[in-house]
Order: sequence, then C-alpha cells, then structure tokens
Amino acid sequence: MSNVDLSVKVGTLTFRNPVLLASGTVGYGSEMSELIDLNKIGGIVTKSLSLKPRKGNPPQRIVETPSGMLNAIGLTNVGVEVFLKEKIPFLKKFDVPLICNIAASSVEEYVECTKILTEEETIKAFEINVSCPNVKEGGLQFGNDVSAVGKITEKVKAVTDKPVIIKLSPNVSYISEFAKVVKKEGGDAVSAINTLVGTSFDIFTRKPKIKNITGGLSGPAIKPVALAKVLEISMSVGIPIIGIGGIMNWKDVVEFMIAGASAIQLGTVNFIDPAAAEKIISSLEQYCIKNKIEKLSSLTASYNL
Amino acid sequence: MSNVDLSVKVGTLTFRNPVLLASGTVGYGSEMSELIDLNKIGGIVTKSLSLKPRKGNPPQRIVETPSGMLNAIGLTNVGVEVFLKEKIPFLKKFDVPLICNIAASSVEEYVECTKILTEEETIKAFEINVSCPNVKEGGLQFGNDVSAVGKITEKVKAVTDKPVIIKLSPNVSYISEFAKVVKKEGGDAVSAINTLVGTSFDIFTRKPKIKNITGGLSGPAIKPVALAKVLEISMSVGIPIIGIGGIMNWKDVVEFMIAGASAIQLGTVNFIDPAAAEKIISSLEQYCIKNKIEKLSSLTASYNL
Amino acid sequence: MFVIDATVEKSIELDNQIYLLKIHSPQIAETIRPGQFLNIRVSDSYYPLLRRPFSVCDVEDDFFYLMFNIYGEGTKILANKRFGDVIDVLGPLGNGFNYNGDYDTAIIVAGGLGAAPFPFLIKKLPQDKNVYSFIGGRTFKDVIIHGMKNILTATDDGSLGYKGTVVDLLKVNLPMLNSSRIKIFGCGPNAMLRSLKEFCIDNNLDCEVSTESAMACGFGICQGCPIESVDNPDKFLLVCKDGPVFNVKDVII
Amino acid sequence: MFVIDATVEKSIELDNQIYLLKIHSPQIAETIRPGQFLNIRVSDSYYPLLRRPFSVCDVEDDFFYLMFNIYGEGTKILANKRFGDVIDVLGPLGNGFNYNGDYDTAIIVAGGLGAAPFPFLIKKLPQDKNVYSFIGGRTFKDVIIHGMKNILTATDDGSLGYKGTVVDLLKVNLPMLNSSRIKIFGCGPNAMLRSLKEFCIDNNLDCEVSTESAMACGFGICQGCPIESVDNPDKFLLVCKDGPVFNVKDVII
Ligand SMILES: Cc1cc2nc3c(=O)[nH]c(=O)nc-3n(C[C@H](O)[C@H](O)[C@H](O)COP(=O)(O)OP(=O)(O)OC[C@H]3O[C@@H](n4cnc5c(N)ncnc54)[C@H](O)[C@@H]3O)c2cc1C
Ligand SMILES: Cc1cc2nc3c(=O)[nH]c(=O)nc-3n(C[C@H](O)[C@H](O)[C@H](O)COP(=O)(O)OP(=O)(O)OC[C@H]3O[C@@H](n4cnc5c(N)ncnc54)[C@H](O)[C@@H]3O)c2cc1C
Ligand SMILES: Cc1cc2nc3c(=O)[nH]c(=O)nc-3n(C[C@H](O)[C@H](O)[C@H](O)COP(=O)(O)O)c2cc1C
Ligand SMILES: Cc1cc2nc3c(=O)[nH]c(=O)nc-3n(C[C@H](O)[C@H](O)[C@H](O)COP(=O)(O)O)c2cc1C
Ligand code: FES
Ligand code: FES
Repeated sequence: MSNVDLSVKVGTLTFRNPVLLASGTVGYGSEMSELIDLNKIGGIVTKSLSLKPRKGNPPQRIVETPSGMLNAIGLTNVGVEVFLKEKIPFLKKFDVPLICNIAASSVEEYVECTKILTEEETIKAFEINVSCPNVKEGGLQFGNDVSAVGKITEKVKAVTDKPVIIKLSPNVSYISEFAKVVKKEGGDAVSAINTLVGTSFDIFTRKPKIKNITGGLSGPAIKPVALAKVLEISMSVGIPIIGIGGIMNWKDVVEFMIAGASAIQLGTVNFIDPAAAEKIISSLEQYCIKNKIEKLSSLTASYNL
Repeated sequence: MSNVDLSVKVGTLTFRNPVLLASGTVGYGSEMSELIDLNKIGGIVTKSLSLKPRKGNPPQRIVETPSGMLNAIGLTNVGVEVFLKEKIPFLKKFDVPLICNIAASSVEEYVECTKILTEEETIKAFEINVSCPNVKEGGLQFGNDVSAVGKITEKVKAVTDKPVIIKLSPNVSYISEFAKVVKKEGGDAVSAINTLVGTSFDIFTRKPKIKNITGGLSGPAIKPVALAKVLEISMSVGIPIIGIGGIMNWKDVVEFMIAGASAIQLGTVNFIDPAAAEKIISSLEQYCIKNKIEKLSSLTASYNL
Repeated sequence: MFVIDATVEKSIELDNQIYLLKIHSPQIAETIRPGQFLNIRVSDSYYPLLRRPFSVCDVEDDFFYLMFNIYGEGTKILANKRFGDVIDVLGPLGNGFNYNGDYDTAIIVAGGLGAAPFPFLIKKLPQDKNVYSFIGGRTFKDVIIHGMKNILTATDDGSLGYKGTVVDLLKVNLPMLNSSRIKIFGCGPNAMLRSLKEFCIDNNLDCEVSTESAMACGFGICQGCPIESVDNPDKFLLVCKDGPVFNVKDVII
Repeated sequence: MFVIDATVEKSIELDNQIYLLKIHSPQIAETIRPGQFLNIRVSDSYYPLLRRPFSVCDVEDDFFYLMFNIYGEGTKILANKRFGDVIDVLGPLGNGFNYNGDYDTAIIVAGGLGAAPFPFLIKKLPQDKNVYSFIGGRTFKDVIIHGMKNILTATDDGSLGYKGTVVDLLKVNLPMLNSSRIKIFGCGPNAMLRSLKEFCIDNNLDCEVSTESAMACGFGICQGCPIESVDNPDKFLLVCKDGPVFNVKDVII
C-alpha cells in the first residue's frame, strides 16, 4: 500500500480516483465487469436514459476516422423503468459510484426521469446530457442554447437532492457561457466535452457513411479541442469540471487535470482497450509516487500559463 | 491528353482544377515552387496579410497531436507593402491564380488592405480571414460574431470589384448562419474551415506546449468536422464553398466535393507531402476517366442523403 | 471473454491474395467455438484506432487461424505480421453456430471471404453429419476452398464451376442431395445472405448465417452494430453479442 | 531540396541505446553538407503525422547516416527500420556549418545527441585544421563519441571525464590548446548553447551553433520554427531556413 491519495472531489461527490467511465461507452456495466474489476474504478456513468425505451438510429451507426470515430447511436436505451428493474440490481453488486446520465426531448422529460431515478439510492448523482448530436429533439437543440441549458439545470435541481452535473456540447462558440449558466442555476459540476459534430461520405455511393448523416466525433483526434474547452471553463468559471475527450492513457489524464478537470471520463478507449481504466489508475499511482505528489487532486487546474 | 474537364467555378472565378493551396501552408509560393510545378495547381492562397508586417507569436508555435497539429503562428507576415514589392514579382512568373488572404484587427484595416491590393492585377480574388484563432484582436472576435462578419463582407465588397471569399470559423454553433450573412452582404463564396481551437499541456512543466496557450487544430483529425460544416452550409445556403480541413489525398477531395465544395484547399498536407497537390490532381483525372465523369465539377453537392 | 497478447506464428499467403494468419494462444484455441469471432488490435498507435473483427477460421492445437484479404489499413498491417509479432486479441466474442442439432446434412454456403468461419465449423461438426460446401465468388479468384469438404463452386462470370450465384447453385443441386434433414450455414455479402434467406424460408429450410456490421467494441457496450429483429420491431439486436450468427428467421438482413 | 524515397541499409544500435541508421541515397549523399538536415516521414499513416527533422550525421559513398535515440513515437518507428525498408526523405534542408574559414583549430562542443551532426563535419573539415572534440552528457551513458576526434569528455555526475558541464571543460582546457585562431561548433540542449554563447562572446570566440525547434514543414512555409534575431527585433529568423546553424552573435537562444 502506498500513501498516495488518488481520491478527488467533484463538488460534494467524492471518488476514490478520478477515472470514471463515460456514458455510452460502458453500457450498464455488465459486459465491462467481465474484463475489469469495477470495484477499482472511480465511477460509472450509465448510457443516457430516457423516460421510455429508445430504439436508436438504424445502421450504419459507426465509422472510423483518423485517430477518431464517428457514432450516431441515437441514444438507444432501455428506458428508466427497465433500467431500475433489470440493470440496477446488477450494478448494486459493486462498490462503484453510479452516475445516471439522462437524455430527454423536453424539459419535462428531464424532470420526470430525474424524479423517478432520484428515489434509487444506488444512484449517486445525475449527469444531464444536453449535448447529444445524434437525436433530432433535445440534443444539440438544447446544447447550443444557453437559456435552455439554464432552465434544464434549474428544473432538474428542483427535483433532486443529489448532485447534478451538466454534460456540455463542444459545438458552441464559448463553452464557458454554458458553464456559467449551469453554475448560476445551481448545477454542481459540468462534464466537458460530448462529441463534435462530424460526417463522412462514401465516395462511390455518395451517401453519408452514417445513416443519420452526421455523427459525433470522439477519440484522440478531439483531445486538443476538449482540453481547450476544459481550460476555457476553468479560467473563467468556478465550477468543478469532469474532463472528457480522447483520453487514452494516464498522461492524458494528468493533462486534463492540469487544464482544470477534477475528474475525467474514459470513452472511446474502452472499446479499444477495455482494461484501460485499471491500467491508468495504477499508472497514476506510480506517477504520484515517482513525483512525490501526495494528493492527485492537487493537479487540478495547476496550469502554469 | 484526356477529355476530362477538371475545371471548376467558384462564383465568377474559374480554376483549372479544384486543388488550391491554403493560406499559411504555402508561404508566398517560392519554397513550394522548388518542389512542385505551380503552373499545374488550381490556385494559391497567400499567407494572411495585414496592413503592417507582423512578427507573430513567440515559439513554441507548433505541436503535433493525434492525426493533427496545433499551430499558433500568430499571422506572421511581411505586410501589404513588402508583399507587393517583393513577393508579387516572383508569383507573376507563374500561371497560377493568386488569391490574397487578408487578416486584420479592425474593419478599417480589412478595407484598407483590400483597397491597396485590389490595384494589383495579379491578384484574382480575396479571401478574408475572419477566423484566425491565434491573434487577440480580429480573429475569433470577428469569426464568432455574425454581424461583424456581415459588416466586414459588406465593407470589403464596397472597395473591390474582385471576388471576395470569406473564410469561416468552425468554432461556432451554426456555421450556416455565417454563410448566410456573407451571401446577404454580397460575398462571392465562403471557405470552410479554418482551424479548431485546441491546446496541449506539458505534464512536467504544466505549461501549455504552445506559448500562445491555445492554437488551431488542423490535419486529418478535423476532416469529419470540416465535412459536416461544408455539408451544413451546402444544405442551407446557396453560396459556393471552398472546402478545407484535413484533406490528404484525392479521395478526401472527392468527399469534400460530394459534401458541397466547389473547390478545396490543401493545408497541413503540404508540410508532410509537399508534392501532394500534383499527385492529387493527376489522381482526380484518373478517377474521372475510370468512372466516366466528364466534368469533375459535377461532383459538387452530389450527395445522396 | 478476455483480452490477451497472442504471438504470431506465421502469415501464409494463399494463391489468390488471401492471407491465413496462424497465431499462438492456448486460451483462445481452447475456448473459441465455430462462428465466434475475435476483435483484434492491429497496431498500438492511434491509426488505425479501432479493433478489427475477424471470425476464427480454424483451430489447431494451441493455434488459431484468421483468414482475410487486404482490404484497408488494418488488414494491410495484419498481413505484414511475422513470426514473433505480438497482437492484442479480444475474445472469444459472439454466439457461434448451433451445429449440434437434429439434422444429418450440413450445407455450407459461402460467398468470397464468407468462407472464413467454415474450416473450423467443418472440423467441429459431429462425425455423423454429411457436409457439402457451396462456394461462390465473382470470379475464380474469389472462390476460397481452403478447409472445405465436398466442394461445389459457382462464379458470377462462369470462370469456375457453375455460372451464377452460389444460391442459384444451391437451388439447382439441393434436390440431388437426397436429404430431408438439412441445416444450412451461410456467410458472405449481404446480397447473398438476403437471397439465401429468401430461398430457405420459401423452402422451409433451417438456416443460420453469420452476419457482419461495422463495430467499435465487439462485446456489447457501444451499441454500434444493430441488426433489425423480426420478432421485436422496437429493439435492434446486436451483431456482436446476439450474433454474429442468426437464424435467418430472426433477423432482417 | 527534393523529396526522395531512400532505402534503409541497416540500423545499428550503439552501446548506449543510440541508433545509427544507414540509408542509401546517392542524391542526398552527393548534395548534403555538414550541419544541414533532413525532414523524414517515418510512416505513411497519419500517426505520427508530421515529418521528423534529423541532422545528417555522416556520409559514406552513396549512403548517409542518421543518429538518434528512441525519444517518442517517431524515433521508435525509425529505430525499427530494416534493410530494404523505404523511407521518404525531404532535403537537404537548412544552411549548414561555415567550416571553410580563416581559422586553424576547430572545436566541437557537443551535449548528448548534439553529437549527431559532427562526424560529417569532422570528415569534411579541410586538412589543415586541427580538431578537438569536447563531448558532454549527464552521465557516461549520454556521452557519444562516435566519429569524433581528439576527444575530451565531461559528465554532470563525473562518471566519465571531467565532472561538470562540457562548457566548463572547454573553459578549463582552452588555454592549453595554444591556438589563437579558433572556431567553435556547438550543438546540444538549449541550456548548453546559452552558456556556450555567453562564454564565446565574453572571450570573443567565433562560434556557430546548430539549433533546434519544433518544426512542421522544415523548408520555410509554415513559420513554425521562429528564433529571435539579435539584429532585427521586429522579425524572427526561421530555424529551418535561416538556420539551423547560426553564429551565436546573431540569435537569442
Ligand atoms: C463478426 C465479423 C467477422 C468478420 N470476419 C472476417 C474474416 O474472417 N475475414 C475478413 O477478411 N473479414 C472479416 N470481417 C470483416 C473485417 O472486419 C473487415 O474486413 C476489416 O475490418 C477491414 O479492416 P481494414 O482496416 O482492412 O479496412 P478499412 O477499410 O481500413 O477499415 C475498416 C473499417 O470499416 C469498417 N468495415 C469495413 N468493412 C467492414 C466489414 N466487412 N465488416 C465490418 N466492418 C467493416 C470497420 O468498422 C473498420 O473500422 C468480419 C467482420 C465482422 C463484423
Ligand atoms: C534541425 C534539427 C535537427 C535534429 N537532428 C537530430 C538528430 O540528428 N538526432 C536526434 O536524435 N534528434 C534530432 N533532432 C530532434 C528530433 O527531431 C526529435 O528527436 C524527434 O522529432 C523526436 O521525434 P519522436 O517522434 O521520437 O518524438 P515525439 O515526442 O513523439 O514527437 C516529437 C514531436 O515533438 C517535437 N519535438 C520533440 N523533440 C524535439 C526536438 N528536440 N527538436 C524539435 N522538435 C522536437 C516535434 O515537433 C515532433 O513533432 C533534430 C531537430 C531539429 C530541429
Ligand atoms: C459509441 C458512443 C456512444 C455514446 N453515447 C453517449 C450517451 O449515450 N450519452 C452521452 O452523454 N454521451 C455519449 N457518448 C459520448 C461520450 O460519453 C464522450 O463524451 C465522448 O465520446 C468523448 O470522449 P472520448 O473521446 O473519450 O470517447 C458516446 C460516445 C460514443 C463513442
Ligand atoms: C501552420 C499553419 C498556418 C496557417 N496560417 C493561416 C493563415 O495565415 N491564414 C488563414 O486563413 N489560415 C491559416 N491556416 C489555416 C489553413 O489555411 C487551413 O484552413 C487549416 O489548416 C485547415 O486545413 P488543413 O487541415 O488541411 O490544414 C494555417 C494553418 C496552419 C497549419
Ligand atoms: S460492436 Fe459495440 S455493441 Fe456491438
Ligand atoms: S519548420 Fe516550417 S517554416 Fe520552419
């Protein structure tokens, strides 16, 4: 046992380490549990849930791009009810903080979902996805509108005592304006970033490779953009940030923390190296020992501009 | 000689082929002329010019990222006067359309530069850079403001008879709104896209790797984003588009044309494969022959959604 | 399901630019079943970024085989692997074929690289089953007979065997097989699978096909590989988890 | 300046994890001068994306040599190149050393991999010049003497030769060289170059240094490699085009 303290705080939430698994890249935990020890992970963010089950977009949903991938899953999910009945019992078996991600098509649906889910004690916090680029209603329509994001924050906060994290869209001019309104309306933290809108064409059929026409770009390709968004928020708004975007290894985690993140989420890397989270956590510990860092959390916003 | 017609029109401009070299990635042509035959290229866009010479940002100006690079050159340039006196005479020796890119810190400076340069007959058109992410004044301040872009378009158009192309920023929610205002104010075309704002930290010094803190992300990493922006404009605004962003080979060119581009610009690839333009042009010809495409320009906006 | 570093034994190039990669991994060799697949990381760089799914083509002692042609960046890198190179393998994935059933004649229907999963299936078939292999391709170059038994071939251009599709060949030959207890196992391009499905449903033949889809994870966490289900129009099945093998009655191809 | 495909002859690993890559290219071998560099595409994928700049370390018949250690992704790929591999080389780039001057003693001052350009320079020095090589490193492992002549060494930890910096070693030994017509050629980390510059200016010694910078193009089109000029504070010089070799009087390091 080392004396290094890997734990981090995001508002009132405490995680044993800053490495969470991002929404949509860990399902509801069961498949990942075969490949890694969930009890070691900082936390799990569920696939976005909506009030009713969603079938999602027709295939093709995924295409690879240079150092990245586009996806247009379309928020396929089992719905709040089935989630509580069928997925929660499995997740209860683990000692890992569960953040429930919610995506909805209206302010009322966000509120309704939160109301129902907040009763479930296993859920430690909510991450509100106002930024999915792959659905017609909700998604970017909200994510690109400061007042809508403010309203959602306010209304969701009103129906739960649990921390509310708003997951922001990078497809905006100034992401810090969104972080500001989240703070103003009582949001506890922001997650940054969701995917960038992108597309790709088949040059023979002249059709978009993704049936939905556009998809969300994720993976190492977007890391520099994600870091700039985290830094922008960190420099201008006093709100805890969960950094997301293209993180592949422990060095990337350190980079995001330096840029302002209190915790981070792993997304695309889970598909490529499902054991990444465990490897990263133990490398972070080694890094702290080697560099005599007692508290990993001291990295947060330690940039030297 | 084949019968394939590679020529394209961008508004009233005609290019012998759609492959132009992007601003800031070809200098003023002299170095490139040692490596490729400029007489075969569709056109050259000069490094952004300002009224007075600009020293640019201190080093480090460049950093590599996964399938991309960040730059914060800071619009280093010789200024309008030296350009006309020292660079134009060299460029005159070639039979290649010259587009002069202008970057300024005020509407007045844009107008002043255009006024002076429009007298030079070698210059066939202007590309107005309202979207450089790496300078404090001008740059994003204009690029993210629809009315500023409208005003610049209007004022610049008023002092020149030559076509005016506005180079748009991708760092906005809806790029088509910018294309719309350009069209409304009489702009002849838009170039899309300039670089995405990004950053990168040295995890040991905790300093940004780029002295300017943030830089502009270019290269294949951004191609999906650039294509989505081109498609967005193409689907909602009837204005010619010059596609830019991560183009590495002829397939990428075809993809951009399908997505709506009338011509394209090569940027980062010039650093990696300075002969790319020539290779791409001859591959495009082969592609047309093989697929019995008589006019390459028929690809533009031929998407099949 | 596990992630493991496996060591390349050798890369074999068959005549027609088809590669067989022989890879050492006792764990995979022991646990994998015909029709299951592996998701393979071809390089540890970020380009190409995603794993690539491949059916297991055959198993021999502590080794397994992949079969592929050079299609894009990933398969190019794989084809160049040499003795001693280590590759990162995720598997076994998917469900595999149900080959222990109440039938006496197994009919393989393969189009092009759809041949990949069958050498292993044929090897594992119970002793009491007959096998016929119907192998198709656009031209003779695309017909892959490696590891097949009792082979009948078809090519679109007639350059080898029957001139026409492999499903047409099946139609013509089925009456002669003289068996009423047949099970068909198909793999190949979607167009072929669709016509195979139609034929089997019309003739009330039991048929399982191995399907393909773009994939990211390969084990059910990304939802990237949906396939339309016949029974439940409100929910997609996942090729990687519920498949890749489906009974043709269950999915819309 | 041209772009050319050159063929690797062999990769040689020196004791201390320093690699020498011997590459066949008559065109480069014929045209390149000491202190010039090449911008090398290590792979044709998009990762790593940019070329990597390397000084030409030596030239022998139709071959040239690069010297490097494994630093990141690019040098790792380069170190694994084998006989017959083709690499895409852009060059010759930059200005090179001015070694045909009015002096009689050439003093090489190299820190770590700053040794790279000197074997070629030493080979090309006119017959009538004396050479002394002052080679430094953090520890004995970082001292690279390959291709050097009349070697004096210094290490920070004293594990080889003089204990201290290579510039300190130079200070100590200079009086003994008994020459008034000296020219110094330096290459190494910026901290070393700065102290070398100070020493040379204080002692009125003629000194050229080979500098480094992050680079994208390597031939003057990206403006990515500025270095502050002493004469003109309004304009940067470019390491790739105006350098990489500068007289210490001309630049702020
Ligand atoms: C369950 C399953 C089993 C497979 N088994 C085999 C096999 O045994 N032999 C074989 O040669 N091929 C097989 N494939 C197809 C194989 O995965 C592709 O040929 C391979 O991904 C091509 O990679 P590439 O890098 O060479 O091509 P690229 O064009 O560079 O990239 C391929 C990318 O496009 C997608 N893609 C392209 N073609 C396919 C395809 N046919 N199926 C799914 N995704 C595709 C993938 O998402 C991948 O990211 C299988 C596919 C699946 C889903
Ligand atoms: C003119 C010149 C000559 C050089 N000659 C040699 C030589 O002979 N031998 C040698 O070992 N190295 C030399 N270098 C440094 C060499 O270019 C770097 O070691 C190399 O780029 C590291 O690549 P990598 O992919 O292994 O490292 P990575 O860290 O993966 O990537 C390196 C990236 O960071 C930048 N970078 C990192 N280190 C340096 C550096 N020292 N200088 C410039 N850019 C850097 C580059 O932009 C490059 O894109 C030279 C540099 C210059 C500018
Ligand atoms: C296949 C896929 C599905 C995703 N689904 C969701 C989702 O349901 N809800 C959500 O908030 N984000 C979703 N995301 C976004 C990720 O949580 C993450 O914000 C994004 O991928 C950037 O991180 P990365 O680059 O590490 O992947 C999804 C991403 C991918 C790749
Ligand atoms: C080093 C560098 C310098 C650039 N300088 C300019 C510039 O001066 N003016 C401008 O409008 N765009 C400039 N750009 C942006 C490019 O013209 C182009 O829009 C961008 O790089 C995206 O294309 P790419 O991905 O093909 O590089 C520069 C890009 C790079 C990489
Ligand atoms: S490939 Fe990820 S769920 Fe099937
Ligand atoms: S490296 Fe591009 S100008 Fe010097």
